[in-house]
Amino acid sequence: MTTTPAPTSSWARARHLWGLRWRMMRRNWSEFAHQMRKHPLAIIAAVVILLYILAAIFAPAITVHDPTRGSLRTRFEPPFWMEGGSTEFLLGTDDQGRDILTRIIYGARVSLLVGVIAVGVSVLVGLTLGALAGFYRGRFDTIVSRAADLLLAFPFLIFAIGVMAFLGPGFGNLILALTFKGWVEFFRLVRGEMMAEKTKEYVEAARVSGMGKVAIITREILPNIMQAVFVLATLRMGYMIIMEASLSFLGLGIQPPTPAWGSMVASGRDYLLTAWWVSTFPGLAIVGLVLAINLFGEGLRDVLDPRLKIE
Amino acid sequence: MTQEPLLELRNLTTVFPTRRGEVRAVESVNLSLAPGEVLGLVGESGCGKSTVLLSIMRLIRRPGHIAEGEIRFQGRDLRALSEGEMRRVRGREIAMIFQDPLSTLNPAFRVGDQIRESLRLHHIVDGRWPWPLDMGARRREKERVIQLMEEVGIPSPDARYKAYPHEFSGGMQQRALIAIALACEPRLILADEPTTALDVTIQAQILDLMKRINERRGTGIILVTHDLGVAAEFCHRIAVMYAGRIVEMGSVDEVIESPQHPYTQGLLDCIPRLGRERQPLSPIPGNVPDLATLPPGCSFAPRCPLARPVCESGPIPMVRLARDRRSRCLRHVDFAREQGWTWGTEYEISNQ
Amino acid sequence: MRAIKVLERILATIPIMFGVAIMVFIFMRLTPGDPVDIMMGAGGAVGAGEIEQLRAEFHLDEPIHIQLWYFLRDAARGDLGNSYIKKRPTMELIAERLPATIELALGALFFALIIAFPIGILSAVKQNSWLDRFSMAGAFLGISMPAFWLGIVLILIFSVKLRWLPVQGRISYDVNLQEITGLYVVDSILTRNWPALKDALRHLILPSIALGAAVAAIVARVLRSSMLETLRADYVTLARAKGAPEHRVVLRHALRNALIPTVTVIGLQVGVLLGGNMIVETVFGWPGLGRLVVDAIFNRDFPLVQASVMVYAFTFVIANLIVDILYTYLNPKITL
Amino acid sequence: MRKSRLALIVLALMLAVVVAACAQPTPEVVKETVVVKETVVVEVEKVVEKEATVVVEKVVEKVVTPTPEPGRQTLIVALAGAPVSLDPADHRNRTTETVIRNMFDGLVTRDTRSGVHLELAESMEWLNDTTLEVKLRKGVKFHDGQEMTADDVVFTFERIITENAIEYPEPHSSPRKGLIAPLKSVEKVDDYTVQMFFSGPWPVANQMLVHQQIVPKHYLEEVGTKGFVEHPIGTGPFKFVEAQLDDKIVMERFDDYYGGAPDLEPVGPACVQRAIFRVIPEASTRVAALLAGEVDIIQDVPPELVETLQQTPGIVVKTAPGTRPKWVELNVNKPPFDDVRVRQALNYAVDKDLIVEELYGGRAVPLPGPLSPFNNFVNKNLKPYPYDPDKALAMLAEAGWTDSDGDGILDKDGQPFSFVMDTTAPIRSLAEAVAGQLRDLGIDVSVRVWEYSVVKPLLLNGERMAFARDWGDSAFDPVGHFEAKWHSRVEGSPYGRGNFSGYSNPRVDELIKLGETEIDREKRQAIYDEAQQIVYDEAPAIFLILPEEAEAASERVKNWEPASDSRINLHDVCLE
Repeated sequence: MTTTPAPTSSWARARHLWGLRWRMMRRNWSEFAHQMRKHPLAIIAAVVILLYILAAIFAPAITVHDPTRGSLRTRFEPPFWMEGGSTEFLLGTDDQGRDILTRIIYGARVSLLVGVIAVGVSVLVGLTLGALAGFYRGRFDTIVSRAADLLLAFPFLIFAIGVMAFLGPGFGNLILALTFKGWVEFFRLVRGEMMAEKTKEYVEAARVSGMGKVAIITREILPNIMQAVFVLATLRMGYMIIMEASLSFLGLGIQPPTPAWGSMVASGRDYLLTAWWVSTFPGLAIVGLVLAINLFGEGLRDVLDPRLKIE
Repeated sequence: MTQEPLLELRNLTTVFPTRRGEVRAVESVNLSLAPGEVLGLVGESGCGKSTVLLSIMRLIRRPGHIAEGEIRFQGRDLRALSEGEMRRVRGREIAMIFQDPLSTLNPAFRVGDQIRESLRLHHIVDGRWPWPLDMGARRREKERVIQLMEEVGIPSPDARYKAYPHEFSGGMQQRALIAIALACEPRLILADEPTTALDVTIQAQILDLMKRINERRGTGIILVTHDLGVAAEFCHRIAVMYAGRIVEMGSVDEVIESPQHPYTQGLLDCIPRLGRERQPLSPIPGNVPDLATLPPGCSFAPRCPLARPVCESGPIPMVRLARDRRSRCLRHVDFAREQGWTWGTEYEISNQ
Repeated sequence: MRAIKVLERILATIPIMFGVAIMVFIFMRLTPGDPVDIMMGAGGAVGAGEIEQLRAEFHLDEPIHIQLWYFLRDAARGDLGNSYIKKRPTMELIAERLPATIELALGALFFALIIAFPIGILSAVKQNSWLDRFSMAGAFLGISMPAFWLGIVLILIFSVKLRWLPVQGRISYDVNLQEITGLYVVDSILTRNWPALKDALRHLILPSIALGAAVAAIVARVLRSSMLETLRADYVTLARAKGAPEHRVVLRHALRNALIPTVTVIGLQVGVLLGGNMIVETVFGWPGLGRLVVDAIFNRDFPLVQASVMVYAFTFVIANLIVDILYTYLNPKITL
Repeated sequence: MRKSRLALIVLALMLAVVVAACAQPTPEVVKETVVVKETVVVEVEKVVEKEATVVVEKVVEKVVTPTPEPGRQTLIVALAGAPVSLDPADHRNRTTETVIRNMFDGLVTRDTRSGVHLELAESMEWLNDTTLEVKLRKGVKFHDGQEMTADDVVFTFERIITENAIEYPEPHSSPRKGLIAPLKSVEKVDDYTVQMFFSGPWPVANQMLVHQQIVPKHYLEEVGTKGFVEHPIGTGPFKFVEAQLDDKIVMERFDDYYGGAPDLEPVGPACVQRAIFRVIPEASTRVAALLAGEVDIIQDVPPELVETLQQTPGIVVKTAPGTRPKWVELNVNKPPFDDVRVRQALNYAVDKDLIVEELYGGRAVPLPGPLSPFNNFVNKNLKPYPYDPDKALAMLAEAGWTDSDGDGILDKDGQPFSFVMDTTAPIRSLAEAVAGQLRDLGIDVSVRVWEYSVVKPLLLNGERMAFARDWGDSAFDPVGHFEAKWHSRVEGSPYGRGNFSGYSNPRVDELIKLGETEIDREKRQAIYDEAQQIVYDEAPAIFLILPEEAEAASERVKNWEPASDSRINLHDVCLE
């Protein structure tokens, strides 16, 4: 990149650099697609994830039942393959006679939404702070890093539970509780990368070409870090979903009647002896999704992050 | 040859199956080493020198394996030994010295203990008592270790005994490795580029340390190196390897003074030597061929100044030009044919 | 020399703990709802005079920074206030529950390591064998499974269906055991109360698995990858060349070095163990700290939550400290 | 590596030493006592017991635990909740009372239904409308051997009615004050006679006195409340051994027990040697523990499991008419519930029979109104609100609630009809069922589960909309119940202490006051009939159902009856 003759005006230079990276990115993409083919499991996982997403979006079209309404008359219907079960309720019904499959499908909305938003916000915060801290260092860096260290002194779930306890249940609070500590990983990753990249030639080049600091960060460095961030984000997603489920399981997450996998499992606990299916299937849904996400993440990492910055 | 050779390789062949087909890293190598002899195995990196050594130790990592050939050590075929028996040979009778001392010493253990381990493994200092009652044996072992460290020239061994590898300098590390090799007073030492990682002055020290060992104990040594110079000043005989094959073999003086094989010639041209100052150094054009896709004929042909189309045609036999002087070049084959020499082994033409 | 480094490291944790304390305090005070109301809710009808008294009792009538000062001062003394609901010193309550939690955590850790080490080592030695693939798939599953669900499934299978293991609790309701350390397994051994030991172990199995599974998975993966590295290292070849038998090569030369990264990861997993125990203790009705906290949260029993969260954080910090120290002994190159 | 190995060996050695140190296993001793217990007759039995206990003590000082005693000696009861205290004066909680009443006796006690019988009192007689003279049984011993006298009784009641009489952990008044509000003072006449002075006539004195247990003056004065709750002492059939309130309470038979209420057979010391209460909040776990034979009796069998248990061999399920009527209180001071039509509509909208059938497997009855149908003063003319969704819709429409925008949710001038129904974990299922039925009607209801202690203050402050729970009337009398739920709230008094709907009706208040002091049964009935009628019509709550108290035990448990007030009296219970 630095071998290419430097155009005269600084902006020409900048545009030139852009062009270069754009080409690079396009190449990367085709290369990426090619690489990905070497990880069939990751592909399958991606498909599974897609299925979950579609199910969540088109839930009403998929199922005839209402996730929040059921008749006490159809209480504890077993899954269809057991005697007494009917194909009307494929996976049986819960203590309120609600169709479990339906609730699982709608529950996907909560889990996916929480997962995506929580991770999204975490990335946003972590990226910004990390980039600034890593680039400018100084007092700002020290302060934020200290804060991060402090947060790391709490086990994640305990922290989240604590926050939920204080804020009370609810979707927004859930996101807050999860991101409150979630951003730290991204902060540390970005900060570290930032300090590493900062010294590379192309940054020097951009600097001599008279680019502003912000421009350098956003246009020059970040694009080179994004891959790692993206991988980490995917890997964290599964974790976040499990955390949300755990909180809901403890009754600190989404409140009834809104179907959330965690609380569904919890509500089934009282009926383990009589109706095992109530808490079994929602849990299965969690495992399926998280497994898929993790598999996909692993695949991504092998392809995008060969240096294995992320462990 | 009066006495029975210490080590004898009979068309040893080691292969590594890979995605791109079978790589024959060592191709029907014939070698013999007399007791107390120092043989230099010379060639560019990647020509299979180290593989020969690992094959002798039977330490080729799966899925690589020794395809055929014999490894006769003091009369018995090592390939026939069980893993257990082989273990008793390793370190005890044949020891090995590796190229990069730092990565070869275990970073987690004290140097002294690492030397001592060889002693323990082969019950050199015999302490029949079970742990923790074997105090006596351990004390004697430790004494022996310190003695060894002195012998290889590690200063203040008592202090260094407790040190960790990363606290040693490169030279010291290599000396420690040698101490490990010497621990059980083996009959044969396989040295894989022992000096490459070291700077010149240390190189010299290490080399004559090994020389002394060789002289004092009559330990046979196979020295693998890519540096003809090193080989020249240190070895009795030299075998030049190229692409898994031995292309020339003979006593140091003969090989250095009158190299027969063009490859050897080429190697010699790369190093500055006294009396030839006026000649410019000429590197060998091209580079080592991919072992997976070797040409049918002489594998050096593509780079050979004297190459003729025929060279590519078919396998080249080894020609025994004189007693203990061999070369693998079509030119010599023709010469031998003219002389009406007879075929020795399948691959060898000679005049008895 | 090393001792000094260790000491430094220990001292370094003090500011963190301090920060933790302040953080917890701030959270507590941000919380909506008047503690006294809640206490009254628990207590029942009271005179108005009492409320004032309580405000004073909890310094609720003083400005925030004064409250912080009181809080830190008392915390330093190990006094984290009285539980609103249970009307007893929080530290007492926590002390009662801590052994149970520790026992569970240790049980889980034990399980995790018992599983992870053989698997990690074997699947590295026999890379790409069916065993390797199988156990790595298992590890993946372990990572993707929420502890609470695993726990419930285990209960369904082993307790409800097969009736092999108890559904919940630390020890059967009809076994009585002389408590000494509070760790039932230890106590029953100390008192040679074999039936109790058997019973305590039976109770410990399922929760340990539920809590340890994820840890086992992660540790196994890390151990495997680092074993793969060390097994390729030159010093392993040297060990072989020395004539060391294979088991020695693997278990001493390779493993010893593979342990270094693994231990770090295990240290990080302590967090998972601590966090997870809230869930698992709830699922298995394990009378430990985790359950205490959860109850306290629903009771808005602030002093108790506050104290417990701090205890958790401290435990976590200390655990990591221990790991760091252990690490330096494992890896001669590092001195903290 | 070697270091660690060494350490390990050392550790092992140490362990071995320790183990060796505390040798002396005890099983055979215990076996002995078993044999004896089986063969010997009562008189001798006591002696043997003493031996047994001695053995135990020896064992303890040797730091060796006795191997688990055979079940026949130990009775284990699984409670649904944890007691909050072991101080009879410092709680307002049924489970707590259940535990306490096995260690403490009151002046009077109640059988498994609603009959009141003399316990510590030999006789009780009204000298006039407001003075009750109690003659105490002689020779009743506290667990420490001291005899119970008038001083203890006086002390007990003064401790309850005096402000801030309880000093630990911080000074406060007894929460049980409200249960005996009219009591003005207590005076000792002689060692075995006390007189209680009430503010006015108090017809329910007997029923209410059941809920007050006598504590030892000398002991409390000696150790204080702290010491007392750590090791309580009473006159009850069992004496305290050890306790961790949220886990277990261990009690041992009190051999010098005077025998309990003479007209409740059997009289004499308790039958079992040891009684243990275990706290198992999760219903399914309680049942599992019973099935596994870990416990002998379990409280609160969840309705959906009663069937299963009844079919299980070796398990006995018994039920008693409940005393915990359940309803959803509606905040009458906030729209939309400030409109009586809406409140009535909701009553029509809930299908109680369906709930009884499906949720409680028929083991419940619909509430005819604010009082349990088993209450001694229930209004016989009241019938439960019938299930009539159409009528409900009509009434709602009348009140202005219609689904004008056709989104399936009723609305009134733009506002959708939606609210949060608060409840507590034990009846989440019921609350969700009700919510579900209201949703079918077009009301957007979501359920939020709270811890009672947290939500209670919010409710009393009228900050919430609706609350589903129950309120016990274990006295089978409106008093202790009616004034708590339907009397306007009077801060710091028992009146309206549980009035979560903010309901206030002067006439009802007046009637409640009248009822408390009316002695003539007929008049009293009339008073309460009117009061119930009013509350019924104004419907400050959705009156739901009254479930039976279902308890289960293993067959080995003999002479056990679940009590309506859900108290478990272990005095009579035997194991075989």
